[in-house]
Amino acid sequence: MSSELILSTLLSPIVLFFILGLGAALMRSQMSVPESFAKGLAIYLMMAIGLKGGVEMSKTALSPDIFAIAGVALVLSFGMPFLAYMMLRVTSKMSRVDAAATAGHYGSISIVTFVAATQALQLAGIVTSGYMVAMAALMEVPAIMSALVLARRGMKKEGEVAGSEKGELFREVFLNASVVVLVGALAIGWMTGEAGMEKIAPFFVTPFQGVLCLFLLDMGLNAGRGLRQGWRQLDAGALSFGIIMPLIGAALTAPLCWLIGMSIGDAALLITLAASASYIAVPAAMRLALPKAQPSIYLTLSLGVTFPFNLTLGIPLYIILAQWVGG
Amino acid sequence: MSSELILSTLLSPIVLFFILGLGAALMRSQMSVPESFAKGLAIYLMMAIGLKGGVEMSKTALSPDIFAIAGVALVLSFGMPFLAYMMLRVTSKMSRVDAAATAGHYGSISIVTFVAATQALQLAGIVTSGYMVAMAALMEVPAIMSALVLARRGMKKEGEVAGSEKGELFREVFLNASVVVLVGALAIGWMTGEAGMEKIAPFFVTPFQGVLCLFLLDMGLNAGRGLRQGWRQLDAGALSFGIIMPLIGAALTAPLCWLIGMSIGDAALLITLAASASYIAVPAAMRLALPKAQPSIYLTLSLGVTFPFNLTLGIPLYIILAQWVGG
Amino acid sequence: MSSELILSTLLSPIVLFFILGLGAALMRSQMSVPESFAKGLAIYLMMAIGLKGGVEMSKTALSPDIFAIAGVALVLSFGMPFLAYMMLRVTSKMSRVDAAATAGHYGSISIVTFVAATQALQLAGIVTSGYMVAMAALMEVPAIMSALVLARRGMKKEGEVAGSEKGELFREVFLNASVVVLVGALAIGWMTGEAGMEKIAPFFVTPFQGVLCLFLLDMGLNAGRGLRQGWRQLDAGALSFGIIMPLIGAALTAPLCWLIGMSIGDAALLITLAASASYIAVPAAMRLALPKAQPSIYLTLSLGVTFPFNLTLGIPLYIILAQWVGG
Amino acid sequence: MFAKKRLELSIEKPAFKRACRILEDAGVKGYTAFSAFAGYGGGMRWQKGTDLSASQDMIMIISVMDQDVIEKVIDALENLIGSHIGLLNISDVTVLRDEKF
Amino acid sequence: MFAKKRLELSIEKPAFKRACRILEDAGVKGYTAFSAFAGYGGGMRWQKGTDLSASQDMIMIISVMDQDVIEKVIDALENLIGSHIGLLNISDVTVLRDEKF
Amino acid sequence: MFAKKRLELSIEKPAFKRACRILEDAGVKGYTAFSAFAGYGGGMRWQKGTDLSASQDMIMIISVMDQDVIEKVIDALENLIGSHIGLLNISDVTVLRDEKF
Ligand SMILES: Nc1ncnc2c1ncn2[C@@H]1O[C@H](COP(=O)(O)O)[C@@H](O)[C@H]1O
Ligand SMILES: Nc1ncnc2c1ncn2[C@@H]1O[C@H](COP(=O)(O)O)[C@@H](O)[C@H]1O
Ligand SMILES: Nc1ncnc2c1ncn2[C@@H]1O[C@H](COP(=O)(O)O)[C@@H](O)[C@H]1O
Ligand code: NA
Ligand code: NA
Ligand code: NA
Repeated sequence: MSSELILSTLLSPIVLFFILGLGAALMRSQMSVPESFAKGLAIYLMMAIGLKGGVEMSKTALSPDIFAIAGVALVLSFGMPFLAYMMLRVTSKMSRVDAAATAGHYGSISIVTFVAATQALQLAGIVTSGYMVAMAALMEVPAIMSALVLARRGMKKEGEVAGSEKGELFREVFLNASVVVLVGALAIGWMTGEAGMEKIAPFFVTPFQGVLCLFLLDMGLNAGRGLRQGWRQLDAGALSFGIIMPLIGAALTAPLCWLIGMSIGDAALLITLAASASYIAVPAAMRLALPKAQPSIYLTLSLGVTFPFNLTLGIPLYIILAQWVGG
Repeated sequence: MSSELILSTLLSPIVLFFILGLGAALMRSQMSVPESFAKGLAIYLMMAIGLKGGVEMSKTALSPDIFAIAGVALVLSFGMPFLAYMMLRVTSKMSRVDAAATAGHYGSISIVTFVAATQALQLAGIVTSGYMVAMAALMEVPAIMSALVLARRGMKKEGEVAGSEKGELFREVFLNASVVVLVGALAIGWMTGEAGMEKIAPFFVTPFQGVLCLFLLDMGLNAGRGLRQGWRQLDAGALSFGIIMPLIGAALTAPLCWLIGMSIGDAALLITLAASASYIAVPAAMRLALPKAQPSIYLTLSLGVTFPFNLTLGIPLYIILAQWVGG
Repeated sequence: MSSELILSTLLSPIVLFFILGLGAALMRSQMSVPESFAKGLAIYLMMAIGLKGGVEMSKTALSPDIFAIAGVALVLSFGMPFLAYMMLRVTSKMSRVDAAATAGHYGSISIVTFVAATQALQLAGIVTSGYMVAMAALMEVPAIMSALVLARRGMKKEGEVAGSEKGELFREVFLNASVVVLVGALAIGWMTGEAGMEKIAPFFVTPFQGVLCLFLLDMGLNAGRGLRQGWRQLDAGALSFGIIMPLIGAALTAPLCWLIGMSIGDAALLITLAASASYIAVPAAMRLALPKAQPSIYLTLSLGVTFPFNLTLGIPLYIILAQWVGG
Repeated sequence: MFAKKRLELSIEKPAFKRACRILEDAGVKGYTAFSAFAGYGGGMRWQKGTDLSASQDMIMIISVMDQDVIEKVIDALENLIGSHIGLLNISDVTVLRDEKF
Repeated sequence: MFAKKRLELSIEKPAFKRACRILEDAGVKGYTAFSAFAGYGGGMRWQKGTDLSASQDMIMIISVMDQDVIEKVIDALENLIGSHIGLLNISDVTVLRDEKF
Repeated sequence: MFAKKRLELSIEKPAFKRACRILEDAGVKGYTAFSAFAGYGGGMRWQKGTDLSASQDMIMIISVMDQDVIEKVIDALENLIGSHIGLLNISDVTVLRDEKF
């Protein structure tokens, strides 16, 4: 059953298109999906995820469980960066600020990985809850704060960078596109419910998986290019971190899921969130807050190593793990 | 019933996404929908509207009514700028050329407002005619001419701007994207009829409302940014004009609808067209024809003030008005 | 029956939108579909075509026929440039290198013309095989090699252009976007089969024809602009080549189809492929390999003359031809 | 190496074609145009994409030419940027191939 | 014709707004910004669109100003490009309308 | 402030990578590339997006470097723009940080 799960994930069209893009980039094809088109698709995907989650939340009353899960999600996002930082400082030669910035990425999440997990679960006939989208949104930001704490710990306070303004980091972190669209669409889905959704489902629900194929083709190209350009920057310790850290995140999360009695589907999603690493929201925030950290390091790791790992092997593993701990 | 109508309009997903965008921009979020993606969606929307109108026109023979409505539409587009100009000169400190350019925007129309009204009517179960799309196309251009008359009245004729060419204004005005696509799609819809439409309906009809949500998120961002950047340019007189002028346009149009015996749905659409203001075709023409007029004034008013007003409160009001005068 | 076929092709929405774009560009309208949006749609179309072909191939075992067809396709792509080169040298004043580069375009193919032919056949109720997509992919590249042979024949070998790199031409030719996406999607469609397709059909199958309308509007704009800017570069011999060469290609292919006993639908597609000319993959390769050839010549011919001809009159002719030779 | 003048003209998009005609009519051999994505002037910021009519977008045209051509071009350009939003600057450059400019 | 200074500042996109504030605070009358699509520095190539966070994109700001303004602006910019990825160069240009710069 | 040379190379997109290799091989420390959206040359206008193969697009590469590097780079570039559509100009600029160029 588990090898079947791995195979069906690996042979799903979205993963195959990702692999196509990855391969093309590694073979140095010049092909590309135009940036603005891909960014438009990304906004579509976040709207669709948010709406779907919101509509499902509107169908059932909020249970106390949800707060327990939210608590675990927050703890994970805040806490994992500290663990990741220690690992990086021990196993690689990364500087303090690079390690802190990288650690922040692993506390936060990748929404595409989350979506891919949802699809794999659906394929396997395992149900999930709409409010897990809210957990995803909840886990985006806290890790950024932990990264700042880590980077500034024990340093003498530097002067402000010229031209910086009060509130700019706050806006970058809390009002970035993925937070605004995800939380906004969640709220709109919740407010309008099934009735409002009906009319827009032909755009946001039915073609969703197909759009995902196109988007993942682009993600494959990006991941492949990131890897080709950046892997020289990374030593063996850093590279292996990109695969070990998700596994550690998963291993930490699984018992917590069991503790608070999560369903298999929701546990799989929370484990996936913990195991995934950000490559959009956190890098942008890090450039503002920790400009001395090198983007080529943390981007290569999260987009070039961790994302492909999770998408192909990680997700089926996390589902299997969830089948052990979930009820 | 009328408060229900207002509420159902305000709580429709398209309006909620607009408000999300507006709020994000006003809170200075950096998020954006890529320009070229939004422009692609705009072309899609105009094709879809034109096709739908054309197909519906192909189903019934053209009645003499249609010419009466076209006559009213032309009179409104030509005439309203004169009224708007007088209002602006009296109530605000705008210069002659700024007032003329702004007035031109209010004689012309906003196709997105038109579409939003169509959706609201559909929600309320009120039927509309396909040829109203032709009326929208018809009202785009005449107001531009009125604006030129107003701006040049009583001025000594200036020399030509260097590099200008005969016919460039004509092309800008009559061959701009919205005229070409709207009129072209209308004609194609009319020619191919129901049969031709069938095959392309899964792209142009079913997902239409969903696309509109995404587009209005972007419109909200634009309107919010326009308002944030431009409101300082406007005095109280100008700002209130942005809300009063649509109401005057509606008040003028309603009795005309009654006079020529329009149906409720068609009257609501014509009133909406009269009340709406252009923010794409007319600004572009004004930069060519009246370069001394300040774009920050007319764009802030039409996109930042009038469009949000119409989308949220205006449309339900115009429908209620149409219920009084329509038959 | 044949005049019916011509009429139904000419009056299909995709051709009408092409004509709309063509007309707008010839009348010097400034309207445009944003480049990155159109490029995104092009990737979508190639994915959709590839997937569809792949799924259909997965349904039936590969027959020996397929290899015969592939053989003919390769011979055509390799051979036609030699014929085209001779024609150009005799009937026009083109230089040797310009003639060679242009000839290469006519040995290769236009995937949009191929798709339009598929649609016309579907409309006429004629079935086609999924593996014809593979033939399209197969015919893209060989003609490029023939063009190089032609251009370099009898010339003393020039030195390398500074900065050129081993393998760059190979990558440009074999890993360009259309080869990667078409072949990749074909393989994915083949692997995942009907079952995998089901979930993504609402994106890749149902809205396909509608997307094609939007894409062809853009193609019309491009063809019109290409023609307006470039026709002065071309003498009468060159211009007529743009219409005569496709007819010769068709006339050559038809008996070969009969020889190997192709079905009507497949013969029509192979004839169309032979008659069509590249305007994406080949120009890009020519700029690298034969930079002295003038792009304004070959692009104006293939995009401005041959593509519009094929789309409107050519395709119905090729179908009629196929009805004679196909079985 | 040959001494030439480099003209950098920023002009609002709606007047772009007018600027092109002026340059071409004056006999400029070539120019290249870029699309700005944001800017500031007259105390106001603008950003591409916010204005759906694109009428606030700025285009920058770069053209390298001979001293005598620039003299021909400059009066018409002064008229243009007197009416339209725009500004220009001129600098000295050297080029490889005299005949191309 | 008036002699001015042309500042060309390349700055990573996340710090773009900071650069704008510096210029505006120093009293620069205007600037125009362009988005680069590829580049090379520190032995590494980058290309727009590859990095989904756009945090490696570079923006080039061009601003023409008086000598005394550039002196005011330069210290803050030096601080900025000390922290952020960026570089600048200054050249001499002539302009038509003194009051616009 | 240090005196440097600013190279501005316009090159057709298909040859862009070739130009990059030339610059990198000559030891240039960095460059930034921009995508033009329209242009004119040889009596013909072009506009981005019209040509689906993007083979008529022009790219402008800006690179600031030392006098001795520019001398190394210029011959290979002359060969490149002898074969491909392209042109270049060089101007004098001053920079803040000598070591970055
Ligand atoms: N003097 C010039 N100044 C700036 N750009 C030019 C100039 N001449 C040519 N170009 C650019 O180079 C391209 C090719 O020009 P050409 O080599 O003359 O065909 C043109 O389309 C322009 O984008
Ligand atoms: N000194 C300057 N340097 C560079 N660009 C400028 C300058 N002044 C104005 N601009 C550009 O020209 C536009 C219009 O400026 P203005 O004419 O001052 O309203 C601005 O939005 C900028 O994009
Ligand atoms: N000498 C240079 N000339 C032009 N652009 C440069 C130069 N050096 C660096 N850049 C740009 O600045 C970015 C960062 O360079 P660096 O600070 O060297 O990592 C590069 O990716 C280029 O886009
Ligand atoms: Na995580
Ligand atoms: Na109006
Ligand atoms: Na062919």
